[in-house]
Amino acid sequence: MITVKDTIKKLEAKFGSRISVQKGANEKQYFVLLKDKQDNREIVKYLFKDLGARFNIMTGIDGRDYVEVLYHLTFDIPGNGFIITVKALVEKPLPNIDTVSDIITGAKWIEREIYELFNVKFKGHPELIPLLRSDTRPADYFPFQREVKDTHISIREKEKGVKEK
Amino acid sequence: MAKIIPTGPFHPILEEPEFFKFHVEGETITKIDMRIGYSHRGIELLSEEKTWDQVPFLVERICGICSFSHPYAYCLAVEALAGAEVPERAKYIRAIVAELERLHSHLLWMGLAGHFIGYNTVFMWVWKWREIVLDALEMTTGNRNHYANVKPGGVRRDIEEYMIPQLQQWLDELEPKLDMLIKVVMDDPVLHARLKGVGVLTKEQAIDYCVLGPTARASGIDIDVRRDHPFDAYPLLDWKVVVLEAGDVFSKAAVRLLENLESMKIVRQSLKKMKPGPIVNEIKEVPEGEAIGLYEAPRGETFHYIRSDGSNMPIRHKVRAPSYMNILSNEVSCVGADLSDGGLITAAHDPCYSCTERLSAVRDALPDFVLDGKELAKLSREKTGRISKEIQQENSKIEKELSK
Amino acid sequence: MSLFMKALKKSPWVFHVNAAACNNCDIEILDCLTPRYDVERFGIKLVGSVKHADALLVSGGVSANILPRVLEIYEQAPKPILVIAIGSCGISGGIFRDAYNMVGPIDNYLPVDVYIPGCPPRPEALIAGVVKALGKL
Amino acid sequence: MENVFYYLVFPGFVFTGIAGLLVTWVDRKVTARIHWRQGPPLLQPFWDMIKLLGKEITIPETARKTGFLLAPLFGLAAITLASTILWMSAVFPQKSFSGDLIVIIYLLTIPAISMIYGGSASGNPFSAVGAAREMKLMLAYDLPLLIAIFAVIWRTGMKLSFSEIAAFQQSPAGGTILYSISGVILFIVALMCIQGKLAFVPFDAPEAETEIVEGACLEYSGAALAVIKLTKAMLYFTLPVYLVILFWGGLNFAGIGSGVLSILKVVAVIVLIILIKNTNPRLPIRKVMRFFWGPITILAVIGLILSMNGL
Repeated sequence: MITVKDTIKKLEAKFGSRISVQKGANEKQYFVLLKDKQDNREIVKYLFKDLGARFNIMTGIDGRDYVEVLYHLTFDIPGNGFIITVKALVEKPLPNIDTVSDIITGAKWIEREIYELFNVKFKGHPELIPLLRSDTRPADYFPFQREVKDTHISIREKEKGVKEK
Repeated sequence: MAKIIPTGPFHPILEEPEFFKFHVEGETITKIDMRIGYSHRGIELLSEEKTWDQVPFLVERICGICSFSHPYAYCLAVEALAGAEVPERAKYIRAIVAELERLHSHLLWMGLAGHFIGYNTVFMWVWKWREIVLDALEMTTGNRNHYANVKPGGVRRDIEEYMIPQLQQWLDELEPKLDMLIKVVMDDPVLHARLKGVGVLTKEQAIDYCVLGPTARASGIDIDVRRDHPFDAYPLLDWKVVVLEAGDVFSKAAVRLLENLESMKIVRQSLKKMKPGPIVNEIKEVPEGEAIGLYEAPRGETFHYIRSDGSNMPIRHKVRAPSYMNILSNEVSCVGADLSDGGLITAAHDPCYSCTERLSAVRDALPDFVLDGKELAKLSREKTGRISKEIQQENSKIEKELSK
Repeated sequence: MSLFMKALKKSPWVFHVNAAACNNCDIEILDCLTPRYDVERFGIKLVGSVKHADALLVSGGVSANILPRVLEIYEQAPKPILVIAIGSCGISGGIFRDAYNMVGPIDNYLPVDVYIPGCPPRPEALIAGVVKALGKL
Repeated sequence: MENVFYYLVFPGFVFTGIAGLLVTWVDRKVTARIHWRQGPPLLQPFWDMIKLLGKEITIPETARKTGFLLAPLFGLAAITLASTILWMSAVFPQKSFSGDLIVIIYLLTIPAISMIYGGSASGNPFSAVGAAREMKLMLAYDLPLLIAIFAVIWRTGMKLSFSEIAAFQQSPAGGTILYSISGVILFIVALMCIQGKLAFVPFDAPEAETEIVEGACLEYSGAALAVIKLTKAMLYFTLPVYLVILFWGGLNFAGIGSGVLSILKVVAVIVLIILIKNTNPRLPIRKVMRFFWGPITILAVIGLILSMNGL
């Protein structure tokens, strides 16, 4: 019976200083911040393959000068399942990070979506092409990026540009 | 054949824009490319301009068939972040409306699947019974779907005393029909021959593709958010999770059929256990931080991630519908099947965009020919026709031997 | 011509276009077919080709990449054709109004005869809407 | 002048049209009833026709205009002629000429040919597929149908006119074709071919409404579509009569009793067609051809051989 406590202990034992663990909203949600984004493959592989977590999804959040990439992994234990989220910070000018789609095939589509909306390049992804591909959007328009999102009005202008085309 | 560009001709099967390309050698499918995103509306950006209380209205309109699951998962996330405790009665009301919606969604899929295999009468009958569930939902929440019933901290509308006997009477009316439906599907030789062993998703593949809900439970993975990550009323009720091993289209249908009975059980128990009391305790303010909400939608686990900076609006809201993971599993379950089953397998896990509007089969030598979603439906109906003839012949042979 | 108009009122053939809707209006249109509402009683029939249609049921606030196709459909339809906007998305773009790739409700582009409110509109409302549209002829 | 009346009013256009539309109404009502639905009102097919006549006819620019518009008219003319000759032989036996059976066989294939020509003339890829399938279907059911008809001619002593065939079957010496083993086999073969000729459900690949979107008549609208639907309705009425005359002792309206009996026979054949229509799924065009050339043709040959040596 895997519980939250000993999973966290195992993580700290294996990665020690390279990660810092924070408790999330309640007992069942923990966030693991990666000091260096290169370790993302190793920790995701350890959680998914060795500890038997189920890969839930990845989330992209656009910060001022970095893009946060979150890997959500769930442990389905009847009665007290819990979620571990691994956070990797990808610096902005040219956001790129290693792909995990060869470890978890299910991650193929979400990595393509994050690439399309946040312009984060996943090195080693088999076919990194935009997933939603609405054909009227110009290639360099990333709606979820902070510069675009900050001023809501700017979205309408950019959108008008798209409509006239 | 020339390229066919249908742009939304109506089809009794719910048509949403989704595009599959099967690479075919002769009749067997070797590879599949999928393209989604035709009805991408950029919901996550919209929810960053809404306050905590307005987001459920937006999030429930992501999809018409699971319009209670998304707001429910969102509210669980907000309640986790705010540390709010939901009153007892609200928990039971949420369970009732959630399970009624599961019934309504599974019956909808049953009808469409019946049409897809060629039994039009099944389509009409099952949708006729589904109206009973919609009446129940309309009485308790005011609308047939898009119930706007759940809010962070509780429920918007109470279930009055006079409603309960009427609800129980409707459920008793529906129960024999569900049993009949299960009997029809479970021992109809044509369906067995037609659906058994088709589009198999083995347990390892299911784990690797992280499929969810009935699609996973049909391949032997025993996961169910209501039991694994207990919330609200589910730990207080007794019901069991239906798990089958075969992973083919037949067990995907069977899992849904048996789940209907479990949902009926949950609704009945909740109606009995409900005690009068408050139905909401308002959440004054949401502290800074991030939280995750999970709920078991009819098609699998919905995932909501919210991050707030203490203001009255979320600064990031990530939504992942269950079909996002299930549709990807087509890559594996379709390979090796023959073309007339292609449409059936893609529709088997009841994707939220449950349609194969346009499907083109690419033959290496011949120019690719485009099969409309309807043509696919026809192919699968013919196969049913053929199989039912073979079975009739076998039966007649057996009768001849018996009569000798 | 009044006989033709009377005939048009008696047998309106309907064609459905899903312009990036949330598939709930499509479910309600399907519900009209089922035994409880059964639109065939009024002669309303759902046809598969726009050439046979008398009324276009457009559901959903139009998204950027489906707009050209909806306009092409409208040109192909034999006149007189009615355009019926379904649901609050059809009327005003609904809750997805200012999403970044929605280009506004259908009446920016097509002359709409009847708006059927509701999210989703009830099957009875759909039938009443089609009947009211016929009255406008 | 009198013939004009016969062709245009009594057994011809008006009579068959109305009867055809009524038969389609019965068909839609019965299917609806099976689905627990109420089904359309009685005058529905008539309102559909009138409405379609008023609608605008759109011609796609990829279509060959004249062919596209004239094709349905050929079909309508052929079916009117066929039904008039058929009914004339029943109502006024002395009017029917020897060899009218051959004329009818040709006339009844023209509606299918007009659909094929119209479909391919419209230039729409869907209709091209529909037209191709209609052609394959025609090839499929023609062979067994001809064998069955030849068997009937053989049984009645090489007579080539409807009235003589009917007279032979009604006379005590002959006895109706159906009441013999070979007769039953031939009747089943002919019924399947009729189902194919009408392109109804088991064999409705060419015009499958949920398949290739209405098949060949996709691009038609307005009056042209009305003509097509009317031709289909008239076929739906004429073919059962054709079957009854050939296999079931013909129609004689001499007395009231026999008149009612023959009407009932026609209704029985229609009910049979509706039943077949509602109880099995669709077959793809390849399977349809294999089905017709395989079992149905063999059955027809067996029926022929049996009827040859007098069974």
